[in-house]
Amino acid sequence: AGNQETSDGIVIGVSLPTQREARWVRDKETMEAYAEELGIDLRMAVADADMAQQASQVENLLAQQVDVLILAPHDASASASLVKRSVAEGVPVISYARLIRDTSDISLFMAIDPEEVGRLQGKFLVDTVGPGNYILMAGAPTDYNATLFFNGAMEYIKPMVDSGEINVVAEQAVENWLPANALAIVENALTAANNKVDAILAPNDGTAGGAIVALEAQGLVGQVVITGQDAEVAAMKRIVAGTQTMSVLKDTRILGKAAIDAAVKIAQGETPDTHGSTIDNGAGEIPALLIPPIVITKDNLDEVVINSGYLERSQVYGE
Amino acid sequence: MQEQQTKIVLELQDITKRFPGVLALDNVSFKLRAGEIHALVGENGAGKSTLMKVLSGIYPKGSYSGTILLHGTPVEFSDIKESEQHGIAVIYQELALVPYLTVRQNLFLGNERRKGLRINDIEEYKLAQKVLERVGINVSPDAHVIDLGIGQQQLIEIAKALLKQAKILILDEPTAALNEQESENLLEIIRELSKEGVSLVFISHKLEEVLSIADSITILRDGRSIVSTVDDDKTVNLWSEKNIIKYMVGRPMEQRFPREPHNRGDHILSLRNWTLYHSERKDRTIINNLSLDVFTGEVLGIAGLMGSGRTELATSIFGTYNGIVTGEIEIDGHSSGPLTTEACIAKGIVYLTEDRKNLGLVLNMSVQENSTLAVLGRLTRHGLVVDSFEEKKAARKYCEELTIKTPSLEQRAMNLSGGNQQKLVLAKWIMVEPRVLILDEPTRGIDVGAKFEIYKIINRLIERGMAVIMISSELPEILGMSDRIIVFHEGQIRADLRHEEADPEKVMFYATGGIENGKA
Amino acid sequence: MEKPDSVLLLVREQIERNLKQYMMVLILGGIWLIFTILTGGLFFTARNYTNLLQQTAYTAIAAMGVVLVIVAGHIDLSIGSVVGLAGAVAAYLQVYHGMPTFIAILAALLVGALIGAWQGYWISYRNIPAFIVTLAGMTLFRGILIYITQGQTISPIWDSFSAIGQGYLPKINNACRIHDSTLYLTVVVVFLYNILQVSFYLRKQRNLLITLPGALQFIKQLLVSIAIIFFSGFLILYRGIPYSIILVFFVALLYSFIATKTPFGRYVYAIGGNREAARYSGINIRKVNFSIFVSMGILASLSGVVFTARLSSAAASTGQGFELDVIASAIIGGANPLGGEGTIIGALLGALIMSSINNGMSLMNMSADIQMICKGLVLLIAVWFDLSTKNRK
Amino acid sequence: MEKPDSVLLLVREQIERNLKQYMMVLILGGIWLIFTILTGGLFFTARNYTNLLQQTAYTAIAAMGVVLVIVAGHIDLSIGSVVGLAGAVAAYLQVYHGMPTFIAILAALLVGALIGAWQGYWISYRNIPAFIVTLAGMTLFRGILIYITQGQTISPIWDSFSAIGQGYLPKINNACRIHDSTLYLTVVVVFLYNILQVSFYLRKQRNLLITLPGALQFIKQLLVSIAIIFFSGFLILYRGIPYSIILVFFVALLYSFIATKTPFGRYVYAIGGNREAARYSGINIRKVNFSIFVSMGILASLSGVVFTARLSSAAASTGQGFELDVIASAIIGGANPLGGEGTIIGALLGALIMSSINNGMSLMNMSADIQMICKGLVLLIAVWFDLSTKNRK
Ligand SMILES: Nc1ncnc2c1ncn2[C@@H]1O[C@H](COP(=O)(O)OP(=O)(O)OP(=O)(O)O)[C@@H](O)[C@H]1O
Ligand SMILES: Nc1ncnc2c1ncn2[C@@H]1O[C@H](COP(=O)(O)OP(=O)(O)OP(=O)(O)O)[C@@H](O)[C@H]1O
Ligand SMILES: [Mg+2]
Ligand SMILES: [Mg+2]
Repeated sequence: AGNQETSDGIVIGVSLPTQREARWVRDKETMEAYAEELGIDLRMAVADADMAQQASQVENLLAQQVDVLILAPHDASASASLVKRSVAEGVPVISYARLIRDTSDISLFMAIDPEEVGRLQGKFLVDTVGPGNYILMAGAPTDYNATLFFNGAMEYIKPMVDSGEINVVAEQAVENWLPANALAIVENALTAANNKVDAILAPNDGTAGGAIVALEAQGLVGQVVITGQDAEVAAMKRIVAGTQTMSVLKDTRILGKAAIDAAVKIAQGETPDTHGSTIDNGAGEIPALLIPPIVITKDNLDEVVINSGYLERSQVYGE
Repeated sequence: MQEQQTKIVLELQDITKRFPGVLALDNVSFKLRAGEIHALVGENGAGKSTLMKVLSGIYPKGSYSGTILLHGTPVEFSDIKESEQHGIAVIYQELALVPYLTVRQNLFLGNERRKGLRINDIEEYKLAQKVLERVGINVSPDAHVIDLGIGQQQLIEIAKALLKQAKILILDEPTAALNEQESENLLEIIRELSKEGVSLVFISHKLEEVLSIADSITILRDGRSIVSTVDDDKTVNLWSEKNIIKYMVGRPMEQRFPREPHNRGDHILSLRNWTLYHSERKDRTIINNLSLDVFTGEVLGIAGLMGSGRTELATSIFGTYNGIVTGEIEIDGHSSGPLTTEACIAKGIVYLTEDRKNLGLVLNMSVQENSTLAVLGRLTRHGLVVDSFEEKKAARKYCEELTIKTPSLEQRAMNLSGGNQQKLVLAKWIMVEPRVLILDEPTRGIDVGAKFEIYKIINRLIERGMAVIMISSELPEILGMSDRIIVFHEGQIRADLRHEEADPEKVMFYATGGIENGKA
Repeated sequence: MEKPDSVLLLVREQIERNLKQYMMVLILGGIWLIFTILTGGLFFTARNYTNLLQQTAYTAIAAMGVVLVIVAGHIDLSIGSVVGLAGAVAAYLQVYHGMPTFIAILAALLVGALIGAWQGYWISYRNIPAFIVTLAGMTLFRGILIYITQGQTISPIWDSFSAIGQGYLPKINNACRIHDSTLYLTVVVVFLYNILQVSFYLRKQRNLLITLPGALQFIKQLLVSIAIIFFSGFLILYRGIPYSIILVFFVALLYSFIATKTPFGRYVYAIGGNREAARYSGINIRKVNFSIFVSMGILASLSGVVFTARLSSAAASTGQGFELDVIASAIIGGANPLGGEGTIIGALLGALIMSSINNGMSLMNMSADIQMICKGLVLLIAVWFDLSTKNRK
Repeated sequence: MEKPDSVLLLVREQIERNLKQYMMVLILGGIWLIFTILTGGLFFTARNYTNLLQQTAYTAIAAMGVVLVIVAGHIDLSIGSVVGLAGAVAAYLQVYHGMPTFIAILAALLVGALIGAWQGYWISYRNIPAFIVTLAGMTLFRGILIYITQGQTISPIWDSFSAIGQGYLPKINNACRIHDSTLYLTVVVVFLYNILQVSFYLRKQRNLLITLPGALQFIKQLLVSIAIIFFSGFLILYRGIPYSIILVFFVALLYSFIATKTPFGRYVYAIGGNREAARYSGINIRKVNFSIFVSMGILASLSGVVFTARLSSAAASTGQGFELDVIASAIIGGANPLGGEGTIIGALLGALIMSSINNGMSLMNMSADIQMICKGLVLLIAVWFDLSTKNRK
């Protein structure tokens, strides 16, 4: 943790993409609590899943003379110009949670790699189900991160599709990530496949929830393997109940605190220690601090989610 | 006056126009001679406006059958622009002004004065001022049309048509909304135009005007041309109101105003300290401290010039005035502040607006729905469900009583002729069985036969113990029907005359601001 | 009035007046036919038919509310946020405070009514354009929703709650091979329909109003009865009638009744047709406008309840963009965006057309971008087809 | 005409006619004042003022286009999708095909014009309500956009392109401490403004039209000049005038000219104010409506170009929900949602109010949900305040 004396007067700006998803709310809370603990002046701006709005907010943070900017972009590729502007003003940028591409001005990247999350989902399906009938859903077609998740998963699934082992019953993107849309997609896909479905790739817990409703209606729940991510409370309850097969934990508490620590270091002119690990963002190697995402199943849920303190036992199991 | 054999500039041959369920024009022929003033008369719904809309391209080629000959050559118009290019301009019966635009913008709409790409504002200003003066209206070219009374709007329409410098000018009831003086002014303009060689078609229900100005007359009845002086070689001089009416209605009519002596009854409505403030300039009053008493069993006529505030008085009583109203209103001895429209109707005070199209009717609703709109609450079962049978019966009864010409009760109000629309608004209010009926220009655009019917209805209402307040700019009507006449000038009552005392000179004297000898 | 002509005239009028609805039904039939062919029959199976109805239910409910709003010349952009907020309130009360389903739903409806009253107040008593008030509402209520959920999905709700969105009318005799209770319900509905029609017919005759000739009236009733039996036959063969569809049915009856049979309904049309004329007829415009928005709030929250029940959960993004689907349904169903025209049945058909397009394309497993392109085109063409056959001005 | 009264009347009329705009300016001032206090002065610094303008530019451009659409009684829901698509086309051509900035932008504008023509065709020649056509367009063009981008963000664009959204007018003398070129520009603008006013004034007098008394005319020009100098002073002290603001300025001049000085502009108001009257005046309604949508398409794509330049990239989600901001700006600026009323300057002010609210709250680092709640309320109250002081019917 940072030192009370030296962190005095440091202003850290944070720009988050949305508050509609629980994980970002957690990021926000973690960082705010930790900054208060350290006595750091934290300027937090949260956009509403809108890149233009986020661009304005970054400008407004810069206008507040922050020393370091922690930027979790809504659209990582579209954020290079924000980094450029920020660095031009002498404000170093930490690329948080999503890797900002095509700029070498980033001081540090720290994240859970979205493609890695996708890979975990794809690998899980291929390992547990293997050949069979699959319903593949991607996140919002307008959301670049959705593409990254999906591409990650397809690294495992695509070869088996090509070899004919996997039969894709339906492959559709869920508009706006809305569970209701996922529900309709799965309902219709089940109708089309006459219920002969073995696995569903759901891009996150919300859409998984929608898909499971469709499975329930056909009495297929528990028989079809279904993925997710975000470790939402609702999903944890479903995993306990056996209706959802897996989710992916991205423990943002560690990430949030680490980001503040790194920001303080950078503000004081030091270089945060990444143990030499770097990542290529298209413009060169960037120092990187990567936190591995973890697969959650019924078997490891208690250990990974509850014992680690990510969620309270009562939240998942009730009173 | 023109020679008998002047050449025909325009001829309509065998025009037939059909609407769903209505044969509006049935083989109508019509000839217009160069430089003449040609009156086109007929009952409400006879087809006058429709004929002119065929001529001007509102109903484009293909939607009617028959031929239009202009200077002997057949023409077909597919829109108004085309007929305008042939020198035909029309003032439509339904005012066609854009409320949010200014007077100047309306005057030149579709006919802008240009300088390159842009509008030549200065030239438009100058022309606007000139033409406004010519039609005798004192408004700024920058005033918004929405703020003008209906009469002023009519004059703007006329000015707008004058600016087009047409060779053939059609005026569809241009004087319906004007008072005597303005009408006279307009007739003078028409005579001048005719002298300048413009051919004019003049549609009106005011037969005195027709007789005083027309060179020829064509009469329509039920979509057919009955007679035309152009064919029969009769000269207009030999015509009288009586035989026009005979041709129009199909039977002779002896009397214009069926006035009966009434017995004034009790006090029914009084106003005390009634003051209206201007809707935008709150420091200005339109009517100041007015007092008025209305009695059952009398027709109270209100005379005055346009803009004298009569409409404002009526709307303020009825709760639809847009500015602040103060004062006391006393009904049956109960006195209170200004009432809401709902309360007025509940107490039996109703108001027939002068602007049927914008304030009187929901044009896309049916005749039936319009007629029952104000009494719907009473036509219900258990106060909840509209009793469709009762509704239909009531609608039919009043439509028949007022001889509204419509193919069915389901017809949309927008498809009725102007006069029939007016009757429909009247039907709506008579259905309320009011105790005080305020009529604002009730016979505007109504044919003589129907006027007579309306007067009889007024008499019937009076006999049933109601009071009728009749605001009208037609002096003969005021003088002919009222038991008592008050004369308005600039928001004040200048005179209160009994039927016997009143004559046109007196009324005009007070209406123009004259003050009684000795009191001045 | 004339007698011999008038019967023909009446038939003609009846047909013309209802042409809009008939045309919509034809277009819907066309869409169904095309998708049935394209999906090799899959579209027109009992199972998909049931799915389709359930996918339509919540849109249809809100669309029926927005018809009145649009007819009166307003708009409501806050529907999606209200749907989300009301659903979240119900789920919140049940999941975090253990409230029984009935109470939770009542609370949601109350929230809807309050929201409606709030918006209605600004629109009718403060004369602010509905576009602004409901746009502000859209942001405001979404903000409150995010505040309440903190991004978390609220779940799971009780089975009694989910049943509203996912459940079916129970069978009476479980051993029965077909769905008996739905069958009985159908019989009752067909019976009632015919009774009402005949009694109305006789009452018309007694009142000496023009009626259809007996034979035509009979044919009309027969056709409608067959249609009802045919379509509920699908439900009978599958799992019976979903609760949500019963709800839609009741809302449709109630709102058709309000729109066509009550003074209030008439006033709504009058205000949209000519606000000033309505005012000059003594209609209390403010009260009517206020009530319209309260009704909209209640139906939006009811839609939100069905939505939540269907997903067994509520989330911060629920209902995003939903208002456009709802308004589009009403307008496809013939509501005039400038006010004065529109019908409840039209909105219902419009919602069904919208979800048929979505359902059909999703069955064909089109990719999202192609789906969007097709959806845009189909929407346009359907409305064009509808309007062009009626050659309105 | 009467002389002594009429001058007073004219002054009064001038004030009343412009009251709407004056009121908006006051409200804007109020909002700025409040945020300046709440942010401890941060809001009203040269730097934030520059940011604010840049954050407004693309909304303002589209809002000026939509004013004509709304005035004519239509709506355009496809703006957001068109913004996204046009921006993506430009970025695509540059990033994947190396087209120079000028060509790429021209192509984007062409796409906008074609889209406008497509929508205009359906609306004016096929009589389909704009709501439906542009709702279909919203889905359709978003679908095409996703198809083009395949969910990928297209970047990076060249610096010459980004400059449109991020760059400033260059200095002439780099050593100069203040921004010299902006200063000169300001001087030129103030000079031109005064020249034009005086010449118009003299022309009016020559033609014997009523004019303001000389002293008043002088005061008016003085006040406007001071305002221009004051606000560009901010730009001069920071980095000068951004290119995007120069663009906004030109579009505003052009569209104000079109709206108030050309027959076309007058027709737009006439059609929205009374369609029948417009028809009876011989206006070719179809042609006018068609042109309105072509103009909207072009401005939407111009806005898309600025948008893309600002982010140096184009993505599938660009412009989602943007249409509501744009329409709201126009309506806050006094456009009547039912048509007939609205001004270009109003839309500009409306856009500025919207982005001031966003900017101020973001400076205060409010959390997203609280921001949304406040934004909804502020929007409502601002419009209410505006309307209530004008007590329109
Ligand atoms: N658009 C329309 N649709 C259906 N019927 C119409 C339409 N326009 C006019 N009509 C009918 O055509 C007939 C002739 O109407 P028109 O307006 O020409 O009468 P008019 O002679 O001008 O009467 P008025 O003196 O009342 O103005 C009327 O019966 C009217 O109801
Ligand atoms: N909305 C308004 N805004 C400003 N002035 C108005 C408005 N309405 C009416 N006036 C003015 O109020 C005065 C009286 O109006 P109005 O013409 O209705 O009186 P009237 O005596 O009924 O005359 P008419 O013979 O035209 O019926 C006129 O000077 C008119 O211009
Ligand atoms: Mg007529
Ligand atoms: Mg009057």
